[in-house]
Amino acid sequence: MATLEPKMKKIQAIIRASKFEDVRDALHKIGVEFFIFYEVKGVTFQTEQKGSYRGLSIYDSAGSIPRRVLEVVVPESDAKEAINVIKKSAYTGETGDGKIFVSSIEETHRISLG
Amino acid sequence: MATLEPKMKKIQAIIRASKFEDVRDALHKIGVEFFIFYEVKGVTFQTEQKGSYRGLSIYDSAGSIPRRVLEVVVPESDAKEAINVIKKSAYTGETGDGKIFVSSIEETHRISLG
Amino acid sequence: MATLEPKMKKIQAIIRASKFEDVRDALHKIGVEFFIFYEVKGVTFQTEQKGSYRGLSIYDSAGSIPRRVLEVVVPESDAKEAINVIKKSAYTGETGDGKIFVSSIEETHRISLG
Amino acid sequence: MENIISDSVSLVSTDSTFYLKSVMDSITASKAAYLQAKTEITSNSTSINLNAFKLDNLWMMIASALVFIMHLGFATLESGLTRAKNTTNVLFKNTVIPAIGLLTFALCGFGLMYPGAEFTGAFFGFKGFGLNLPDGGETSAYSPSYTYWTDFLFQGMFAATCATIVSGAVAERIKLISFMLFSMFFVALVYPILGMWKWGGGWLNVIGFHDFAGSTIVHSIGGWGALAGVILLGPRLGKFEKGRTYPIPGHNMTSAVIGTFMLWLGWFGFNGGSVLSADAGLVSKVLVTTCIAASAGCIAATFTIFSISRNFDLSMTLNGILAGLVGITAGADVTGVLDSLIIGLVAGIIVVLSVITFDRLKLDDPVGALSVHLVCGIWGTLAVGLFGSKAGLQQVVIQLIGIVSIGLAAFVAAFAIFFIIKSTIGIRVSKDEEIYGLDGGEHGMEAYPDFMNK
Amino acid sequence: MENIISDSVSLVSTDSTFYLKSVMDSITASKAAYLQAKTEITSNSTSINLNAFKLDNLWMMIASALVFIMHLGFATLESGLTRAKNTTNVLFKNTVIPAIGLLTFALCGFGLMYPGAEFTGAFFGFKGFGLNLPDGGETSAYSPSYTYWTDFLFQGMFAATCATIVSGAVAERIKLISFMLFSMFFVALVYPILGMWKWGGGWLNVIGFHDFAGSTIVHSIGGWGALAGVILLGPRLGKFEKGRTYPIPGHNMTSAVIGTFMLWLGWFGFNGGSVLSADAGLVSKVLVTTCIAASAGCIAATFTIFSISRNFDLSMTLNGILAGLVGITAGADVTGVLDSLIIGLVAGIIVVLSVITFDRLKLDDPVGALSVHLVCGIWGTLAVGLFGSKAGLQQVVIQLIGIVSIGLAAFVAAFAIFFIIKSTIGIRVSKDEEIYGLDGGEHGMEAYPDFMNK
Amino acid sequence: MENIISDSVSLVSTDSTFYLKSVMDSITASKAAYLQAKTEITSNSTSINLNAFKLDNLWMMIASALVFIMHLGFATLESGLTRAKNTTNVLFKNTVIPAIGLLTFALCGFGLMYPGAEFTGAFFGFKGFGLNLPDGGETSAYSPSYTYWTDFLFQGMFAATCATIVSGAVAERIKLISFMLFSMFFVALVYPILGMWKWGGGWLNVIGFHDFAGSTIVHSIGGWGALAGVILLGPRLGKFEKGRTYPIPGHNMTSAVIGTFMLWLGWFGFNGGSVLSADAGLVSKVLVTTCIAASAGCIAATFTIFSISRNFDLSMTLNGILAGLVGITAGADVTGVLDSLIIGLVAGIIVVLSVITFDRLKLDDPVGALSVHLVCGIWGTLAVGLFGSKAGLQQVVIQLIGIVSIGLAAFVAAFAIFFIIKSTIGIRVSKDEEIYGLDGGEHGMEAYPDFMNK
Ligand SMILES: Nc1ncnc2c1ncn2[C@@H]1O[C@H](COP(=O)(O)OP(=O)(O)O)[C@@H](O)[C@H]1O
Ligand SMILES: Nc1ncnc2c1ncn2[C@@H]1O[C@H](COP(=O)(O)OP(=O)(O)O)[C@@H](O)[C@H]1O
Ligand SMILES: Nc1ncnc2c1ncn2[C@@H]1O[C@H](COP(=O)(O)OP(=O)(O)O)[C@@H](O)[C@H]1O
Repeated sequence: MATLEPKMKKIQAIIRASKFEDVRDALHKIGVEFFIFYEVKGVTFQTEQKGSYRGLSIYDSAGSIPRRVLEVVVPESDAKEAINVIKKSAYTGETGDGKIFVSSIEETHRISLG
Repeated sequence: MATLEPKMKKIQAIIRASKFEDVRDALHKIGVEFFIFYEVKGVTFQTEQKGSYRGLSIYDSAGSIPRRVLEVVVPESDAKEAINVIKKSAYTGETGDGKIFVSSIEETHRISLG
Repeated sequence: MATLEPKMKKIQAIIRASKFEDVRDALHKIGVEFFIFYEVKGVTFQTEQKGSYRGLSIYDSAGSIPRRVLEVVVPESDAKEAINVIKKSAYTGETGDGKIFVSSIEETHRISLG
Repeated sequence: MENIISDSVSLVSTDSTFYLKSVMDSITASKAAYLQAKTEITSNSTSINLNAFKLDNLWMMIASALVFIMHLGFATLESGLTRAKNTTNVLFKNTVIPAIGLLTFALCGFGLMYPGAEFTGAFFGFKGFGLNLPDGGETSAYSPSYTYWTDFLFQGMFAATCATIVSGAVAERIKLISFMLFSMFFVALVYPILGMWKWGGGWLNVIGFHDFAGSTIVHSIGGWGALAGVILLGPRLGKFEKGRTYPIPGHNMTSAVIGTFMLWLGWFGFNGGSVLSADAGLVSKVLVTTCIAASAGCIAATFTIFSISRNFDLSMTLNGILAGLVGITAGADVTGVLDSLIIGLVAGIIVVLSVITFDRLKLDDPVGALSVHLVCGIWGTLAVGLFGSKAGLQQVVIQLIGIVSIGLAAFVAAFAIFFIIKSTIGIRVSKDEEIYGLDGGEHGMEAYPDFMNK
Repeated sequence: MENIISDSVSLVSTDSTFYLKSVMDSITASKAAYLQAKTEITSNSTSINLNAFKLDNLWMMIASALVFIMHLGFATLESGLTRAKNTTNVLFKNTVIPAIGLLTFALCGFGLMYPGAEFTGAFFGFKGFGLNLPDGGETSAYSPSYTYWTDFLFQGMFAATCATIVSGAVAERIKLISFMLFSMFFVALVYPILGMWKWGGGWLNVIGFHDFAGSTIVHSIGGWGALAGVILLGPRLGKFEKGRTYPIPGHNMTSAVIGTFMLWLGWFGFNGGSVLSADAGLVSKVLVTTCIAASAGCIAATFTIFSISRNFDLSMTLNGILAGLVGITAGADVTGVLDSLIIGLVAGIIVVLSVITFDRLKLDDPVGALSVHLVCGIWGTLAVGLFGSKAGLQQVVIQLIGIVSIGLAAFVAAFAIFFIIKSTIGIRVSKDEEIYGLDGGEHGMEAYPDFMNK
Repeated sequence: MENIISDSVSLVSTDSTFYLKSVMDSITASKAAYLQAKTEITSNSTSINLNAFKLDNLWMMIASALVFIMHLGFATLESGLTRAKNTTNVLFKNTVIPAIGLLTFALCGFGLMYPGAEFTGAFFGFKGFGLNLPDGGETSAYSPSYTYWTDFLFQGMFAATCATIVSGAVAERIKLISFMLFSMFFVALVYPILGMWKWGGGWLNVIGFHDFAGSTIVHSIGGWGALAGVILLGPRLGKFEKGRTYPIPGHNMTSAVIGTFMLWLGWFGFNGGSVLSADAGLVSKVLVTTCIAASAGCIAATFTIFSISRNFDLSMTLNGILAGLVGITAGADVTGVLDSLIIGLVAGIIVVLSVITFDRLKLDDPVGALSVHLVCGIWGTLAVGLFGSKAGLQQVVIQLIGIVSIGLAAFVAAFAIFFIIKSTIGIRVSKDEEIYGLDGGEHGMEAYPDFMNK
């Protein structure tokens, strides 16, 4: 029944999979204990040809790029630091580095506490 | 460090994969440049038999249908249009077309801006 | 165009896949008709070795555990019950049972209503 | 016996009467010895012939096993080049075809294809239903190089191959039961009746048509059947849309490669076994021309598609190998190494251009079966008139007669069967079933239920 | 030599004395010629016998290779019909089994199974440990059709097959080390001791029990072992729950099809090699009955399951092929084509009903090994008494004696081994390991680490 | 003829003159009979020799087919042990290599490797370009056991194998076109020139170097080529980082197992065929030592890696099988069963330690090709001096000479070719291409487009 008291923020970061380990380690350093991640596709609308099959160009699936999404829920007070840390560790400077979205979480429950 | 000024909305649309390309193109037309998508299962509780294996009916996994989730974050002012466009392009009229959920995003950051 | 009137809450529950069917059935019992789920990895920072390949320890993917995420959007009035039901049915008491996050949904649309 | 001789010889210095008897004994003994030697020589001869027969028959049985494994090749190649949602369906078809093929070939195909010498030069003959071991059918009396059983097995494996060729071209949209019906008739009637024209001693054989292991008889017949199916079925959803042609990539290149290698391996038996004996020189030469043509087809297709799409398209490389193999099949016995190299190279180029052309013609063939089996089958048959020991204008004409007559007959027959099926029970699955995959619709199961699909 | 004769003959018109000498010379020469011819004839005979020996031995070596590849068949079939999270584990078991099998068969199995003529009619015999080339072991003195080495290799491959049958039925929940221990004892002791009853010249052989290639000796023994394991292990989590039975689909139909074709191919050697020579008539007949039964099993199973579930269930079709193969294995040499057709059809029907029945009995067999190997093994053994040249009531009784005695002994022995293992180190993995997959628990690795699982 | 003799004998009781004639007739008849018998004996002899020739040749052709299928083994093993994003690329390389290998071996390799008797003991010889059937090339005049064609095919399949070994070690980062160029030169020049030293009758053969089927000639040459490539390419991104070594798991264990079994099967032909005849005793003994060593390698590697990592690592078990096979390849003909057991066990231990050592040395070999082919190739070659009928200090020295000389020459040559390619067109793909996979970069396609990747 443990609704945690402090206000919580959900940070959803869409990053390059190749930067994942850096981000993970950076988050760990500032004390984040757990987060989840999953794979998504980002859609872009540049239809450059990315391949061919049996003489026919593959355009469509070329328009999507693989990205990894990290979701971490942190107390409001820690959000800024977490965001900064993600931004720094996921950074390459080239277009395609990704985005971070922050939203409010109203309640959090830890199932194992019953 | 770019916390974008305008209020942002996250639109999460659960749609048929077969309608994906229509939705994508419709969003593109109204100026959406990027969004992410991933695969989920929708659970239904109609246990109609959807297959069999070695003489045993497959009910359970039949109770889940594959759906694609689109997540796009847009300025509040554009949200209505985006929602309408998704609804129209994902529409078949039959049950199972999916849902759209809208929530607030408090901050967004573009990682490549550092 | 059906923006549903009652305030809606999104419940995002990160649970063990092995508890999925219990949670699903429990939700069904209290009247939840649909929800979506997808697979994610939860990152932990205990780098206990979880495997090896050709004599080299696999730490990294060992640091991630597979979890299933359920997302269900319910009217505010039903949220408490749904949360309780999930907590109970996903419970094993051991660490790793997962978390539940609740956030606000501002609008929901049913695509098939046009 | 030797003692008798030496005894008689030791007595030679005695008197003439005795000597007379001694000579007589010698001659008698000699006669007996001779008779025994003769018996031994004859028995040796028999044993030698038996060894030769067993040896040839052994090779033919092994060749049958090799041709058999081609069905695994087709199954994995065709499913590899189609989508994951249809994998169970494609595999299923290729699994039941050898069963249907062997059973119908036993029922009537064998009797139709090899009706016997009295039908020499004919268009049609029939020896009867079922398998009935003739007198001496297990000895060289039946044939110098194989038993009746081996004969059936080898030819039955060939028959099934022919139907399998169709399955790839019509994949991902044909109704399962319709396909099974088609295959049954195709392999029970069309293949053996047309095959008889050449291999059963029919009219094409008499006019000198040369088709060593079946560029026309097996591959083109299968290819014409495939063409009929492709025309009557129409393309897969999403292949030709809004005036553009979209690629539909195969779901599993590992499968496709396994399939191609199994087919190449099988071709050791397909061509090597078509010598119909274990003749050292001919079989080994055939294997060399076969492998050289396959290699040449591989390289030619690889660089042809590269020059077109700037990509090393593995699916085309695999098709190139098969193109070379199909190309050399008609003339593997009469062409030299250089000939086979050229035949393979040309086949490898043709197959790529043909795949692209069929796409232009809006004929949708998911695995390239038309290009590999039909087009390269024709090329290979023609090549017999252009290269090797049979080359010559007259042979070209004869080869063309064979290509056209078999082609016409096979296409018309296949079209008719497909058309009747289409008009009655239908041949195409519903749009929904096609979108969600035939695995769900026809089989109620997934091929890879544990993996997430895109 | 010819010169001597012709010389002597040309001198015939001279005087008698001279003539006498001339005749004597002729006879002497004749004798020498004869002796030389005799030597040549004998040397020819020897060469002929050597050729025959080499030929038979060649076939037996190839048959060994074919039986060997059945292990790949089992590996891919069994892993294809189980879940992705256990794939490494299933593959691993099927990979080490041929190794364990060959090594233990060399250590003691061969000596137990073929103890020699002095144990004719016995229940047990032992020739000794290890492989010891007997005098003349590389010649036809050892056996008219194969060398000592070939004998070991062929029989060793069979032995390993028997253990492999168990692995599928106990998959997805058995502890790896326990399974390896079981396999070792099963293949080192149980299989060869029981196998000796028939193939080692033991008591079952003496009473006239007929089991050509091992419907009982290989498949049923394996099947009984599997049954013991299934009973002692209990079902997989999630199979039988809340009074219902849930399907647990296999993760990879491509794998399963590859496996089935490899097994069918291997059966060319399994049955064909069991003729123990390259006899043209018998081997080719055996291959035909084998393939007809497989085809019939395929078709029968396909339509049996369709009539039950309205789906063309590929996994059942594959089981049907194997059912037909197992069914014909006991009598492939003594049954005709029509017999083999019926045996295969019945096997194909039985296997489907049996799978459903085992599910009803709450005996959880992920791959259908009990139905294919045990039930159809029994059917095939019985069929020898019903069809073909040995059919008759007396034979039925003898076959039943064999089925029951071998069955009892194999089941009790396997049960005992499993029971001892269960009571000591345990046989089942932890619940957690089972849920997350044995690949992680036993091997610390995934079979498909790059793919997303559902 | 018999009549003539019996006639003459029946006339014996008449007068002497007549008798004389009668004896003369008898002798004449006898002579004629003898001549005819002689003809028959000779014709029998010829037939016997022909049978023996056909039989040996048949085995060599089948062995060629078995060696051929090893290329499928390499394709699936290597792609199974690498990542899904590079699967098309790995498969592609292994598909074109047999084609490149056969064509270049036909062009010049065969002429370089078997230049003829006049180059006995030499370092280099050349018979000429292309395939030119010599007089009697299809008969036993060419060789007692195989035709010219079979000879080419068998040796050509071996040649291609050698290049394939390199492909696994350099996988996941080498530029495709660079690899194809390297392979061409390696198989066209390096392998045949060095192979000639032993198998072409060159200097190593003359000094008594023993390498039955190519532990050194095929596997080590391939391994040295791989080593040169690995050094010049550097490790894959992410393998050695921040002072640690990271595992990069192979994407498909099913593939890897299929590959290993195909290789083991192929080894029946690789070693069995290297007897160069169907000699019953020797071939079957070779097959037994081969299979025992493979089994021993399997078990040894399994428990060695288990003792290190506490996991039953399937990839190591598979490498162990291959280690045993490579290890026994040099001495399969001269070692006994126990020797082969030890050789296999040692190979299985070595291969695991070697994989770990190469990782320590920061030499990145994705599939363990260096450990299997190079290290165990050396071990096997050396083992000829330690076990079996050739064991002895002198032989050890000779074996070492062979290992070092071939090793040096192969490494230097491969290094030079790779170096020239690196300095001109480059050998490594871009960092981006490596991260996103060579399938996209080199082939513009995915191997598994329907599945979600992690
Ligand atoms: N408004 C958005 N809503 C949802 N996802 C987005 C949005 N904008 C970008 N993304 C996703 O974030 C990922 C990286 O964004 P991108 O814009 O390419 O990076 P950059 O800002 O460096 O150009 C892409 O996969 C894209 O799909
Ligand atoms: N309340 C909800 N929370 C989360 N997901 C939902 C909810 N309602 C529906 N969905 C998901 O949206 C998808 C389509 O919804 P559905 O209700 O079937 O469409 P329709 O409104 O046309 O009947 C399904 O996959 C379902 O799981
Ligand atoms: N703050 C968080 N933000 C996002 N995901 C989290 C957070 N805390 C835990 N999780 C995820 O929830 C799952 C279960 O949480 P865990 O903390 O292990 O359970 P328990 O509370 O029983 O210890 C894990 O997969 C973890 O990654």
